[in-house]
Amino acid sequence: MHPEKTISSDFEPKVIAFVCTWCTYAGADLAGTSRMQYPSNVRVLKFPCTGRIDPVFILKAFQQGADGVLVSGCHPGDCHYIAGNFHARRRFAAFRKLLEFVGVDLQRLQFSWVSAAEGGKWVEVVTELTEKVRAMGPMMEFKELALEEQWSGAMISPELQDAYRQI
Amino acid sequence: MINTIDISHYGTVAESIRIEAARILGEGLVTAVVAYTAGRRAGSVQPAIITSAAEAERLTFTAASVNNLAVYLTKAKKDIPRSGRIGIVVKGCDLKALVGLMGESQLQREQLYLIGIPCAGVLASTVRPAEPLTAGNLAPKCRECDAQLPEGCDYVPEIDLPLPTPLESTYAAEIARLEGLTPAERWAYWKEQFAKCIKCYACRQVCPFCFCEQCLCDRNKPQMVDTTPRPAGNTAWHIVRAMHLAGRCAGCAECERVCPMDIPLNLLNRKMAKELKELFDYEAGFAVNEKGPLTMFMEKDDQSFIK
Amino acid sequence: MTSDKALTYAYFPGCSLHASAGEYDLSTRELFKALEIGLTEVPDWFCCGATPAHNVDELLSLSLCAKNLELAEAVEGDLAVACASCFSRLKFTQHTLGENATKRQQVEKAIDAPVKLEGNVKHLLEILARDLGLERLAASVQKPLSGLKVACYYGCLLTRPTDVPNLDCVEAPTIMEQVIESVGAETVAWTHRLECCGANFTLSRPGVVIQLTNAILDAAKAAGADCIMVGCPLCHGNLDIRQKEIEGVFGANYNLPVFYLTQLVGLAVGLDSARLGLEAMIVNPLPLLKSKGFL
Amino acid sequence: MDGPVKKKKMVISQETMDVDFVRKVEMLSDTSVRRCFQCGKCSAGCPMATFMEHPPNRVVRLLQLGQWQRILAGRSIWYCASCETCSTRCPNKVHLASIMDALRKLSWDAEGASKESYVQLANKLFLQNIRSYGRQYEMRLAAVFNVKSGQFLKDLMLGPKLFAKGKLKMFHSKNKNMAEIEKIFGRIEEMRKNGEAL
Amino acid sequence: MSRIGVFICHCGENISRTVDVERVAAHAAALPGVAYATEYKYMCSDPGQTLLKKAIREQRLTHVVVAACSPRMHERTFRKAVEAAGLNPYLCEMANIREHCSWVHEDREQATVKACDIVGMMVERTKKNRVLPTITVPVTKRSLVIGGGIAGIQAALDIADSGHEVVLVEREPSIGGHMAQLSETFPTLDCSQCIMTPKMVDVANHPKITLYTYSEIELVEGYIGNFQVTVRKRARSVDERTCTGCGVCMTKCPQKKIPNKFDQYIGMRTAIYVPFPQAVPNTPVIDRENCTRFKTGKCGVCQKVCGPGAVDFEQQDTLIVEAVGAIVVATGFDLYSISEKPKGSPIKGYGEFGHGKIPDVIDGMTFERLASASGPTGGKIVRPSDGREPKQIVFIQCIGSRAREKGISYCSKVCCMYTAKHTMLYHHKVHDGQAYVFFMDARTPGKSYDEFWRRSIEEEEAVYIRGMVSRLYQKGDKIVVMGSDIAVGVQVEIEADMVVLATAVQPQQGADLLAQKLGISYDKYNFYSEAHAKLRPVECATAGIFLAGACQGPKDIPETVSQASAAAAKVMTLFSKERLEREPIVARVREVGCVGCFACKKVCAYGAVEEKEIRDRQGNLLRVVASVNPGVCAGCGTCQATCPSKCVELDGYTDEQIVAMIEAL
Repeated sequence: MHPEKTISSDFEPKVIAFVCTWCTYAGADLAGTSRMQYPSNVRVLKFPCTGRIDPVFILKAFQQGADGVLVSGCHPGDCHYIAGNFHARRRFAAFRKLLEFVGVDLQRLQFSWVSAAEGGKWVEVVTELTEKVRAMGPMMEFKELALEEQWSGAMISPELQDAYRQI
Repeated sequence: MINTIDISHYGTVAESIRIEAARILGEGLVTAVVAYTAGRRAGSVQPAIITSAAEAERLTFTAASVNNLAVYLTKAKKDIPRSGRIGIVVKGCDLKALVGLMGESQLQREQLYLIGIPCAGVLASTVRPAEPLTAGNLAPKCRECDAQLPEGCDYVPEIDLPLPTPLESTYAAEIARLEGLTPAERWAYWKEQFAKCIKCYACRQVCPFCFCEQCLCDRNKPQMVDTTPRPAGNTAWHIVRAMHLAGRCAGCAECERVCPMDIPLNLLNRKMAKELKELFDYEAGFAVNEKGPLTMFMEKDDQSFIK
Repeated sequence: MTSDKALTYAYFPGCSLHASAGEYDLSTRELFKALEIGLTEVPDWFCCGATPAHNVDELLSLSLCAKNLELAEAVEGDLAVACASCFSRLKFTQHTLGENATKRQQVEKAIDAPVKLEGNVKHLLEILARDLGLERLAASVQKPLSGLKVACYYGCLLTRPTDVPNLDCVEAPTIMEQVIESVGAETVAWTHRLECCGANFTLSRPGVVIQLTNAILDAAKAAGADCIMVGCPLCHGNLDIRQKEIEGVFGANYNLPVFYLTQLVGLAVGLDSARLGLEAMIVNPLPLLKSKGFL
Repeated sequence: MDGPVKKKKMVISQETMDVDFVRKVEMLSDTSVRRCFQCGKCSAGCPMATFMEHPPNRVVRLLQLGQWQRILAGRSIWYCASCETCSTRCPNKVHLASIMDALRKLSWDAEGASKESYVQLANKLFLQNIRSYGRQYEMRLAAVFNVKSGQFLKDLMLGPKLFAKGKLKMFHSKNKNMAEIEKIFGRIEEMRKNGEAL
Repeated sequence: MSRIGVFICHCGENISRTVDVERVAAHAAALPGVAYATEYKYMCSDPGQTLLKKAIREQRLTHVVVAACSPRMHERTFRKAVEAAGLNPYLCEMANIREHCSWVHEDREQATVKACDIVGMMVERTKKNRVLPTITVPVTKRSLVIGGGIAGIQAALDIADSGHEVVLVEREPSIGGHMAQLSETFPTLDCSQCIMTPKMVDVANHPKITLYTYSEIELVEGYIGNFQVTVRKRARSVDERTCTGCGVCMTKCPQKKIPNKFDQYIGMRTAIYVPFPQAVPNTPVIDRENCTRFKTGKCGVCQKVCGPGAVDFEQQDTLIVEAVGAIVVATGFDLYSISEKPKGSPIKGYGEFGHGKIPDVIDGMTFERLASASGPTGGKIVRPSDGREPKQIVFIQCIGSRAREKGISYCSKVCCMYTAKHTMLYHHKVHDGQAYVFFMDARTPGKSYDEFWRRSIEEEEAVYIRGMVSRLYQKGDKIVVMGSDIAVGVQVEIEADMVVLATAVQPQQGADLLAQKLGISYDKYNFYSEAHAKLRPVECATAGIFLAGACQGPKDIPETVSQASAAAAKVMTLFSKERLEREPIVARVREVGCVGCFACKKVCAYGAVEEKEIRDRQGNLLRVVASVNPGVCAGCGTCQATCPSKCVELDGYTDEQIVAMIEAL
């Protein structure tokens, strides 16, 4: 079993942001040139377009220990690639429902539209998610899974236990 | 359960299949027919591909005809254009899969000769194939069937289908129960379910929509999903699978039936179908759509979840 | 819908047809009998609320109509409505409650029953022109109304507004003309087919009403009409009952009989005048009808 | 209200623009007041415009400015014939006839706001008749209206003629469901009292 | 094994003030695969770039990570430097430790940790970077202009004058478009034909312009620089090469009473005709629907009288394939019709105005033909019904426009001005007449425009009435106009002799079908969409296709001409190079794994994904797979996210690169 993790008050959450290069990345740049301040927890991954962001990346990010994930792109109608964000919107509308159903707390997964002019919004979104996730504590679900062996005790059928013992 | 389901017409259906299969093979209309043949035990069946009219007498249809035969066309689809038109026996649920496959350019309608089954339901399990069909042993998918009489087939035996007794959907009830739990409780539920997975990939093998030449989950450059049968990889595999089937799966529930570890796989698929219906008013399997719900968009799509 | 299947309807006469427009009620029943169209009066119907109700209390208006729609469910067939005002209110109710969920909930609470919007509400014109069909209507004619020049008067409520009654084009309807031409009459093209007669004010502001109605009578006369045909007891009230008064006030001489559509069609299919309630009309139609040889 | 409101200067501020009232109108009429861009087509086609001190387009304009007192103080809304011409021809799908309905309803709620009395009286009697009898009895309606409005001799000439023609009946078949109508009225009153409906 | 060089920039103190650059360099140096790590005060400066190039050569670096500002700032700079040092530029990545780190975090420790992470991520990513060859596509230096109105003519002349060939395609028998129909033009009142016809002749005579009239676009294939366009040249029944344009055929044609579309159907023409005397080309066309010869087989007079023997009843439509590198779309507009709504159209008609059936209620273009000196009445303004001069004339603006209930909510932009012009023309011609204008707002922005409008009121005595008209009806020989004056608050009734409706400007019929052939987008009204409303107003989102004139939205003549010249300039820019170079961030299909479900094709907004047939040596079809045209692909990567088996990959953003970054965290 995994070691008992204590949620200490100095918990620094890991937040991963998947952003499109034309709007949100540029918006984050603007926050920088405007010298706005926000928590340093976020790590930004740049994509050409939100349409490029595969749901598997979000899953992968959680598996890699992210406590919060942000997906952000151009506002509807502003997509540099005509409609990439529209496709992404549908894809993630469905995917978040799936994650919710398997028990991921959707508080940890944030979607936003941040344009190249919205440096302030970028700061707001990142700060809010970081603080929300900080308050929630570490995302243990996937971390625990990674530490678990097969037949981790959840199987209590006697036949299987027998079989397992015999191996 | 005493609630017996009337399947007295299956005998006539079987006979009609035999006659029709013999006819279309005999007339050279098709080169092969994918159908069910009688198994060794009474009532049991096994899928078969016959290529001559003489073989048609082996064909049958019983409450144990659970298999979705559509899967035999995707796995063998490369040969279809060369071998000519193929006949296939389809229940309404199987037809939905075929319809989906046509929408994804995997099959063409004119390559197929569809023999539709007026279906009153099949067994949940084929362990006791001769057992009378009741509300108790009926396959869960049949409880909510909306395609008892497949539409648009080339041939459907003319039978007055007995009116079905409405049964409550067990999937809907289970989905509702899970939705009522907290995320942590749901996680615990699925953790237990996915922990059972032995990564035998029977679900993938039996699924008509898992027609990729190389599955994303088998790739190692990069390794998107851990392939070992450990909880982390199992969970990722089932999430990715459910996502890939979203908007495509029409609910034949074969994955769930073949799962040796009894993981309620169709529950995930039904949940996604429900969400796509609510989000985009889309239901899979009713029409050959140019685009599925996740390969199209509307400007007015819901974005209430986006900041 | 011009199949040979027997037509049968639930019938909503409305208050006026049980009072001042008795001849409309009578001629409707007689005409439908003659055309072998079944008509069963909705039992214990209520007033639809007409203009006064929606004027000051839409919720009441919707509730009354929803109640009537519920009552009509008990009778087989689509709901046949004679009065343009009742027709308009019932159609409005279906439209509004279909679009606005809040209002629908409020109405369901008021009538303490689920709202039933599925049934078809049809004005008599629709039944004659579409369900029965102009061909079958023409085939039933015994006495074609040849040479009778009719000014078809729609008024406000039969067609307006867009997307609610859906009886015909809102600005250029032809359904009345189609019906009356199919029984042999001529129609005149005139300018005031859709202008308002001021019906709502007949009690409270008759001075207004006579001005509006005068313009309509004037236009019909100028277009060379022999008579006016209506499908609404309120229009009829103003055009017929007040005609003499208007002639007095404006110094005009119209002498235009104002028929309900069922009276003229009834005449054409051979019903005698007693069964059409012609004697109840204030502007005497008999000289005109005799001069044309219909009586 | 002191003095004739319509001659006063409009002092416009967030306080004097009654947004809540406009929202109520929009809710009741299911139509947007802001959509109107004052083309005047409603007024051009209104059969009653010549009788109104505020033509229909101006009624909407005053609503846009939240100046409902000016509307209700006048008689315009009571001179609307509900002919739906404005709604039918409006290029912006502003359902003006429904706005008029809403205004009359709210005028009734703000009792005595309008000077117009005959139309209001007729409407009141009409509704009372429905509540008491379930159906409309024209004879009684006309008679009571004339008595209450003090116009004892109005349309005096018409009465006997109509009576002779069978157009005014003294007695009517009564509706057997009378209790039901009272219940509907009652429930609506109840809902309004509880704030469940406007 | 990669030998990565990491270069950390201080950016003066912009980075080093909050980020401990030495620590970041030490962290980077310890990362597996990193052969060299250093920091420098200004990496982007000349010495900084020299340092970078030198290190690449001396350290035999295979990949480069520059940790500095945003890649949006200096990615090009460093990629160029890397290329100069002999590496493929796409092996260089930037780690943004300024905008995303030093500028937004004050805490030195936190900022340094984050900078180390960012550098680590970029190092892992860069390891997976591949050599990407620059993509170039050849450019065919010929262009196609669709539409021969003023927009198309201007664009064609500008491009042709720059020395490039132009193919100009026009649907009607003559070029000239709507501008040729106009009488005078606002705000100068110069004669439209006087300024238009010389340009038409220039087109006809230009050695670089190939003109196809009476022709339509059948099919468009290819992509920027390399389009193949099939033009359907409809059978004219007159051979253009032999016809001298003498016009004898027209004078002899017995069918003389065919309403002429060019004259808005108020003037008549023959069955063999040119739409107007100054037509270009001046070659007649036989209207086969109305020609006696084609209807009954008899007649044939035109053929008999034709000296050169140009009339050819047997002529067929021909299909011509033209190779072009750029396309200018200039299909213009049509006027809204107030008659009953066409089947399937979202636009409603005007029943309250008699559905267009009152003869003396006409639209603005018909008024232009009446007022035109070369029009059917020789410039006399008369009523179509009885030929009398109207003494009371009513103009109504915003018919169809700004009427969402009728299906159009936009402003047609030109009506205010042309109505003002109409009142002037009317006043000039009918001195004792009176013009009235019903209007909602007068929109007159533009040089000398408002002055023009005011002149129509103040000097030409037009009476403007603010308020709309509810209904029009015929009463005797007058038209009753029921309007209102909202300023006074009263109803207005005018008994007019003639009513002119300023009906809305709409795209040409079939504009959507043409857009589908071209693969360009259009709005709900069928106006073509520009790539960017402000910064790319003449380009389509589809590369190589440009817009000019009213097909993109209502426009007046000066605006149309400006946009046409702008589109021409864009075409010339494109033609200034032999080959087009583009960033190699494009999708590629791994054909081996592709199962041909074409999900990628379904989501591609550019039509870059094609179906490719794989056949064996005998030519038997084995399977159909997806294939991306790199000339068309814009590089958004939506296809890859959609592909279930990830058999399409976006170069520069591969799954390997992204997963490497996620795993580095």
